[in-house]
Amino acid sequence: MSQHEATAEEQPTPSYTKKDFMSDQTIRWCPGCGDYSILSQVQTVFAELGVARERFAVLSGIGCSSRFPYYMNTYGFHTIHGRAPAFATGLKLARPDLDVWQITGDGDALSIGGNHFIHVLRRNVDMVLLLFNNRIYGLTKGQYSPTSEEGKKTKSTPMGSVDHPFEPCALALGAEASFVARTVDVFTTEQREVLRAAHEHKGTSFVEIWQNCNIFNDGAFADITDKKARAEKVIFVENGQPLMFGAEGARKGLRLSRRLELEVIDVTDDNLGEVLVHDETNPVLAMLVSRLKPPFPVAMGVLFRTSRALYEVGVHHQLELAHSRPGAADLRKALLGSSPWTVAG
Amino acid sequence: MSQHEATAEEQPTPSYTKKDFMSDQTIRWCPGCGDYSILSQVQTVFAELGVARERFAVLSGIGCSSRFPYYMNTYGFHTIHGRAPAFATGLKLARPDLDVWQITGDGDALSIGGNHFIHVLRRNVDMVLLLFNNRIYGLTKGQYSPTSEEGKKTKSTPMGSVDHPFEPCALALGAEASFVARTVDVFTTEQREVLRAAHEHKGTSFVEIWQNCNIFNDGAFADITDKKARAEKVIFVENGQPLMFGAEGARKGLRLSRRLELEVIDVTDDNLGEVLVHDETNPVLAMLVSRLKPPFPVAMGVLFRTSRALYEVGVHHQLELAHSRPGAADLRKALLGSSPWTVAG
Amino acid sequence: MQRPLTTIDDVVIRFVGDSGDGMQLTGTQFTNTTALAGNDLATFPDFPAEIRAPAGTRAGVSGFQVHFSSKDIHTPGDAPQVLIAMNPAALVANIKDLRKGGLLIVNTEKFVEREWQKADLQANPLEDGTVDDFQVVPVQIAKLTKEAVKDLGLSLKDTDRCKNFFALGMAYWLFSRDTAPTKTWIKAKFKAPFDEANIRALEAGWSYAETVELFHERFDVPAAHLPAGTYRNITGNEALALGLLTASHQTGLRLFLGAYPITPASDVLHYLAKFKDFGVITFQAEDEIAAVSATIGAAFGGALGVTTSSGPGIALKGEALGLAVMTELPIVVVDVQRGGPSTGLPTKTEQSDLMIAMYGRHGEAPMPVLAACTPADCFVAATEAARIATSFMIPVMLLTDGYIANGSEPWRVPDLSELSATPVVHRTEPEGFAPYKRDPVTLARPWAVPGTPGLEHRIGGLEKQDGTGNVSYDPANHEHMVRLRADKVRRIEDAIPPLEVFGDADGLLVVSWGGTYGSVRTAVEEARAQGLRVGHLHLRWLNPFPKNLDELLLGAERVLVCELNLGQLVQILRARFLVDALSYAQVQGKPFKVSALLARIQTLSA
Amino acid sequence: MQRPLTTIDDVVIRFVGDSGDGMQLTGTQFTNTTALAGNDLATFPDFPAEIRAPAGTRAGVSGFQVHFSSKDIHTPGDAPQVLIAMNPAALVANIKDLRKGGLLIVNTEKFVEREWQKADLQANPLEDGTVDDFQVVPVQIAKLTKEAVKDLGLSLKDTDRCKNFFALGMAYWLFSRDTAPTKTWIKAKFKAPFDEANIRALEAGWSYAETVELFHERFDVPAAHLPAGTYRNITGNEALALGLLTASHQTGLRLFLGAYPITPASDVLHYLAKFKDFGVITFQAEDEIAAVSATIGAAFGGALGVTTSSGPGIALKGEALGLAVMTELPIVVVDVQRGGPSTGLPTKTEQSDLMIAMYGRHGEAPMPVLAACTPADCFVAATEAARIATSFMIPVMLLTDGYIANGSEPWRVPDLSELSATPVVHRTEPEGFAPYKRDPVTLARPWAVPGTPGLEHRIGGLEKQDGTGNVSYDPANHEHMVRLRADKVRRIEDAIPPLEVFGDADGLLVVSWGGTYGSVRTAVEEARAQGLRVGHLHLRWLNPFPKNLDELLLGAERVLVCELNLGQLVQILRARFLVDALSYAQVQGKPFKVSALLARIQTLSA
Ligand SMILES: Cc1ncc(C[n+]2csc(CCOP(=O)(O)OP(=O)(O)O)c2C)c(N)n1
Ligand SMILES: Cc1ncc(C[n+]2csc(CCOP(=O)(O)OP(=O)(O)O)c2C)c(N)n1
Ligand code: SF4
Ligand code: SF4
Ligand SMILES: [Mg+2]
Ligand SMILES: [Mg+2]
Repeated sequence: MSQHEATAEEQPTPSYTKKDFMSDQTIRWCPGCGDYSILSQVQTVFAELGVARERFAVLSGIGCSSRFPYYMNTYGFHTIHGRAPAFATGLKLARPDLDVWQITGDGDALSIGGNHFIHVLRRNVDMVLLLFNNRIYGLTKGQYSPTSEEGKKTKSTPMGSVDHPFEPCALALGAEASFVARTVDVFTTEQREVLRAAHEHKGTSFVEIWQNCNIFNDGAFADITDKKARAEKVIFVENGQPLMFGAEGARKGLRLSRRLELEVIDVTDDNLGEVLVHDETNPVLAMLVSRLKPPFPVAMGVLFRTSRALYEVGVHHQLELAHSRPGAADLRKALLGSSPWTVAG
Repeated sequence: MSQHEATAEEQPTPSYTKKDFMSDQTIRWCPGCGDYSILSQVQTVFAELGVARERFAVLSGIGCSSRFPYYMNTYGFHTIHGRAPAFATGLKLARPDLDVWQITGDGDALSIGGNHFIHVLRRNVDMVLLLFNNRIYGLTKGQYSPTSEEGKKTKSTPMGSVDHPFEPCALALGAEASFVARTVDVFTTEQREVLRAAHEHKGTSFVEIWQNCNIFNDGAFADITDKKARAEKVIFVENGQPLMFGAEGARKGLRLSRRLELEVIDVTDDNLGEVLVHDETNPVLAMLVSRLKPPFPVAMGVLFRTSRALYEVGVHHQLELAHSRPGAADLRKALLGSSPWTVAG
Repeated sequence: MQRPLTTIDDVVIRFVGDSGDGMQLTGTQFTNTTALAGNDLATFPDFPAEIRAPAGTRAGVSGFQVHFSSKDIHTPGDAPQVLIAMNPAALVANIKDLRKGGLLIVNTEKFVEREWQKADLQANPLEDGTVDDFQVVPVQIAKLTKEAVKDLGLSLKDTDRCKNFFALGMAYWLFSRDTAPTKTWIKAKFKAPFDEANIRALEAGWSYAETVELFHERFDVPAAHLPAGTYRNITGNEALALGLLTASHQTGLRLFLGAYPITPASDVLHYLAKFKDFGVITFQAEDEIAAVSATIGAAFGGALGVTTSSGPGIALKGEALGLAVMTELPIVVVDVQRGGPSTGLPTKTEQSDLMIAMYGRHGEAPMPVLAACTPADCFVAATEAARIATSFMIPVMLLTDGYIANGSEPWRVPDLSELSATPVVHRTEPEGFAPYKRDPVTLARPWAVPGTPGLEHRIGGLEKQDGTGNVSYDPANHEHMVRLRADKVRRIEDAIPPLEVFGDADGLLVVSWGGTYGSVRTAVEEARAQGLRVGHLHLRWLNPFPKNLDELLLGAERVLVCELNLGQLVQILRARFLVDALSYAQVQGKPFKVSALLARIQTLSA
Repeated sequence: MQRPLTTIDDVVIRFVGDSGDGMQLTGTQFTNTTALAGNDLATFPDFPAEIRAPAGTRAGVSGFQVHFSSKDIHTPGDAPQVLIAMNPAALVANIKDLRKGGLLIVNTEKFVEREWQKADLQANPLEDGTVDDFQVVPVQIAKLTKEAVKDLGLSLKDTDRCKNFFALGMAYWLFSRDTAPTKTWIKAKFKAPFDEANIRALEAGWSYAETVELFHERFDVPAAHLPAGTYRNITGNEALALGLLTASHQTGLRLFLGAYPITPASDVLHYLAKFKDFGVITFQAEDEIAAVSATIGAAFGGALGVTTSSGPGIALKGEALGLAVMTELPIVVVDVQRGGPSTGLPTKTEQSDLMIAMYGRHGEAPMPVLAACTPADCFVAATEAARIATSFMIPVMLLTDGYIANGSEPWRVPDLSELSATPVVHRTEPEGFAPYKRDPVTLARPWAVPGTPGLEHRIGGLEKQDGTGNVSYDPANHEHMVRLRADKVRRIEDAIPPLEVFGDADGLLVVSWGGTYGSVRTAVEEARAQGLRVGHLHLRWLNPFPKNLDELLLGAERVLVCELNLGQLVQILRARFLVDALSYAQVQGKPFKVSALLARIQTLSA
């Protein structure tokens, strides 16, 4: 216990470059896969965080995305399908001094791993959870996933899927998440900002990253990644700022209707006051923006952030409290129990 | 396949009494357990539904609550811990003619069974899912559950739990539920109404029932079941009606603040118009009322209801479509595949 | 009136009543007092699956048996000499076990028509011949208790709740036990006026037995000759928890328990949750898969990871255990076995998980397996499991069962100085480090934990290249690794003691494993007392087997393997050693009777 | 110029290249054409775990081997006579398998420094002695293909994609195969101008081989003497899907598949998803536990429930399978085995799940287990599994493996009239109904499904009273039920055929199970051709064993059990029959080589 935790604060952190976080393993993703961009952003951001390299632990489940830890020159654990949040919880409980990141896919997190996903969020273990959502099972070669749109034709759904998909951010909000953000593989600057915010947040920081699988679901996000269309189709939310979007010259904003639904208005100087101002601490607003779909713009950025107790801190607080009581941690006493007796020799 | 489905509409349904739904098995719950009341309401409602007894299939997981099927004189299946939604999905897919009900506990549904719970909701299988929430593990003798309040002292949390609980209705809403309701074991009339509404709804009808475990978590809901306090502490939501509560003479209502939060106002004739009107099709409102906690009144009744495609209907529709195509279901052709050849004798 | 005091060696007493009658508490008090009196003892609590089955029914019967003796004993006893029955259901469910001529104390007020009916009886069992073979002592326990506490202002219900102490008082008188420890306990446990009420009921029971001529004699069971030392009474689950705590102390590692509640394993979680002052982390996970996964995660972080469960939960852990095998992380998996398959008989005991412990993982995923043999032995087995796990860097499976988990016996509490330190040091030296570079003797890989500068590396479930730990699809490496993992388990045979046979090694060798140790040992002792050439071989380690098992099995005239399953160990022994071992199998959710084992031994020796 | 046409009996050809080179497609086309030519054949596709490993690396090499013959053959062959290698990585990864003197066709343009380096090579393997022992035929495939399609306006990338058809064209010429079927297929599969481009590449390959003096001879492999009938080429996973579909037809039950994708089982889900017109329901569940649970739910509803998976998924299903055992519902569980433990070698084959199939459930939860032995045999095994499940009311475990699942062979398609109907009728008669009242012969309980008036009843995982099906904690009933469930499995021996030995039953008896059938049979045939006294005993049923297994094992001089694991079946046989069976075990993620088996047989026969 003490051997590691004690060292947490000892040395000043060396300054890193992105390269320090690149491992010697050959990358095995398909050429053109969106995962490359995310890897690059994460490596870049890790170098900036001021955390000693050995403090990072990157965990994952199974899937193309879950190969991620192999490519990071940190401690890494490629676990089993869907269970990484539980591995991460155990690790963080045992070692609160570590900087824990979990990488997962839409199948890994939301199909087989749904239960661990919602539980880590509700417990609010301090870690970052990056979900690479390509709306498909990549590694098993192209079955639909719980985020695939209805009607999707895949190997396992030749006539189209009839499953209604999850909205990952909405599910996270329902599961008590304290930090919910969304970004896109190719929005590199915005992505890095979101990653920094996620790291800064105390609690389980959930980040959904839309990721193109150019082999089995190519172009799933082409609509919004297209540079020209982006301004009309994406709204980058910012705390305290009005919810506005639109290409140059065409300012648009979101307003709350009387039926408590969002509606798009053309913003003029007169009605600017009607435009909703993003409040990242408001769960209702977060739910509303997370569920925006075309013809509305889709929301990107930090959708929700709230401060609440950390699981591992609560656990360790009890340990310390118990330890501080008089007569604590007396093994002999524990072994003897409440009513020992003595037999003379 | 056809042998059973064909008979679904054959005979007129006999008229039943509650007794027809009581099985011959001795009930094994503790005297005073809230489960008795729920059993009684369900038996009463089953007798009214106009469904032939043999069409009912009642499934459950493991827990005190999950003993329920044994006491119902219908088809019943006491499965394994947490997995009942999956059993029910398989049954309903194979036999859409059945009237499927699932009974579960807060541990069964939200701890080990969380994944199946969220998936059945998103798929929207047509069935009723009753969650007996006693905020404790009854059958294993009193550990805290995912709905236990923070700080709860139980056998497994002698210094109090540090887990932040789920709000089951909020989780269900985040998981795309199409029907979300809440009631209490001892609110017998209201409970029966909710049960009827749940049965009537097409889709997975999720009903959270607050249930007293008088052995391991006695009085968890005493605050609101207390007859005198009830009017002040409970708000019975009704579609199209203003969200109002309060003991006689003290009319109170809920209003939406500018920060998009609910606030209580004393209702006068002047400000009646400011009181929110419940709209059960509005997910934002549902989320808001489902999360109400003291000092606010807690919300009971049908919080949310929306109409969306049924999973088993979608599946069977594809089967029929495929079957109706020329040359369909030709086994010989299927066996031969696309390039057979013949060897002469 | 003074009744004669007969000294006897050995008593088995059983308290039975409704789940609501407090029989577990009564039994526990009787046990503790008896332990303080210096007897050797063994207990067997037996309770229904329901929390509270309908009062008065057979399904609701709860019992607690105590065997105490001035000799060294190994089981809670086959058949009680004394049965205290609080209602008709309890009587009929237990009477067949009472020895002919045994003492039967009944709470007469419950032997009325309404009550027999609840027990599915047509007549009063006190009157229909059921109890003819026994010395029946009818006592109006309820009425007498009521009188004892009448001026304390208790409700009827609360008054009724005191009657188990009245029964306990009678039992104390009968066996000349001191009431003081129980009184002290009552005072600490109950608030006024319930403390006073219970004490009065206890004394009333004692006095009643003393005064009224119910019993013709009184008994004294002198203290046993236990080795000197400080003792406590301990259940298997308590011993297991303390063993794990001690292992954490010995290794210097933080103890991490990942568990999901399940009968009969939950108490280990409950006990360990109390040791927060030792830095013990107990994580009540969302399910068993999360429990084992978190445990492996904690082990990756350098903790002593333990996960506890029972049958259905163990089945769920199989996939994750494969990962622990592949990543060679040291964890301890405890299976407190119960009656299966499926939900089965959740509160009953069984030994039917040996095969899943050995083979319940896909692929070639061998794990060391050991089993505890008595309640107190759970302590030793837990420290042993942790020692092997950490010194070989391997996940270890430890089997106990409902019988020893809930049963108790006196335990000589070891001095801290007796607990050898086996400190575990995580690797810190970057020079020459490779994640799968091994110790030449144990084949252990280095335990390099996150946070250590210069040892950054990545592990996972894909096949590993030996040495580097890199992912490898090379066919020859795969064969090498599969055989290496098997070899690592085999090498544990060098770290465990050889087997010893009790009695004759060359006659009928009776083999046992796990919780059946006590009954088998007693049966073999009795057989040997009858002059039969019989030996007892008890296996703690089931994978690997100790080195000398081979010669012991082949040296015996005949081998009989006794198990509470359909014959699992016997199959493994036959396969491994090609020995024509016989199987004595029983699957009834309860321990062997010594008499039944003895009969079988006699037949085979004839 | 006309080259001599040599008639030969037997060819093994292997196409190897980068994952992006279309080798699987090329192999499949060659196979189909060869099948139409009337040869017996067997194929072995072998692909990397990555979707697209970095181009040109060894990790990205994909291969497809076809063995075709005018004789009856059982395996895809140990060593190819012809290897077509599209790049250096593919060449070096495969060259060691090519027979001495074999034909090596290489795509020369890839043999440049940049490409060797990607394959971790220091020199050009065409020049450093690597290929000295072979007949090397260097072809500028890329350039020639480019010329063939140049006026079609294809991009460079698209042009490059046609080059596998050029290679295929050469192979067709070499073995005198008809190009017409592939052209038809190309037309159906590709849109313009890609159809034309591929056809041109194909023809260019053929013409190039015909025109340029690359090859000294051409080969003809005459049609095999297959029994009359209509044939198709079929993989194991296709045959399995069709077998299940046929079982649904035979029993008159709706087919329900609950599955979660996993390599190499996913294709069964993909194939069955296409049979919606037959009313087949395929449910892609959220995980394997939901998949098996939904399957049991569907069986409760009266459907033919099937769940398919591979190792990690099978491990997850254990708990639910215990419930299927307890509730005696008929489902079929298919394990398409892959390399373990943990994530292991997911695209490679292995037979290491026999033990988990037998014992991977807590408690005494026996299940019948059978294994398919060739790709086409998956059809038979699936119908057999369904027949036993529904007639005995029991969950059945069917094992296949990655090797036969992806491999293919010609299959004589049965006439519908050959498929005996075995209709299953659910119980409807309320008179005398009890949920656990049994058929005296099979011990099957009645299948009474919801919706049937008068048969309302409840089932579950707690121990059942025999007959009534009520929950029962009675010890004697538990023992009865545990033994009854074991007995039910045993009685299946009356419903399965006795075993037959191929060859000498009294010499060295070589035992196999599952997908190793072909290699073992071939090795035994070769050994017998060499005059050795050897027999082959192949087991389809692993639980229960056919009745005559006992006498066959004891009648043999020596028993050798060959398995792709560390020796799992051999353990079971030793335990059951106390026979000193030897084990020949290999765990390399690939099938046995016939030559290695033969060597072992020779040693043992010496
Ligand atoms: C227990 C188990 N079941 C199934 C699989 C097969 N499997 C591996 S990854 C995967 C899904 C991958 O999808 P996703 O999580 O979206 O990741 P992606 O490959 O798209 O990044 C599946 C089904 C497995 N490895 N383990
Ligand atoms: C796989 C598995 N794990 C654990 C258990 C033990 N178990 C049975 S019920 C239960 C929880 C019960 O709590 P809840 O669902 O809230 O039901 P309640 O008894 O409160 O009605 C647990 C942990 C089990 N039966 N199976
Ligand atoms: S299959 Fe898709 S997700 Fe996987 S590596 Fe290739 S492009 Fe990326
Ligand atoms: S333990 Fe609680 S929930 Fe269970 S039967 Fe008793 S009162 Fe009801
Ligand atoms: Mg994905
Ligand atoms: Mg509960």
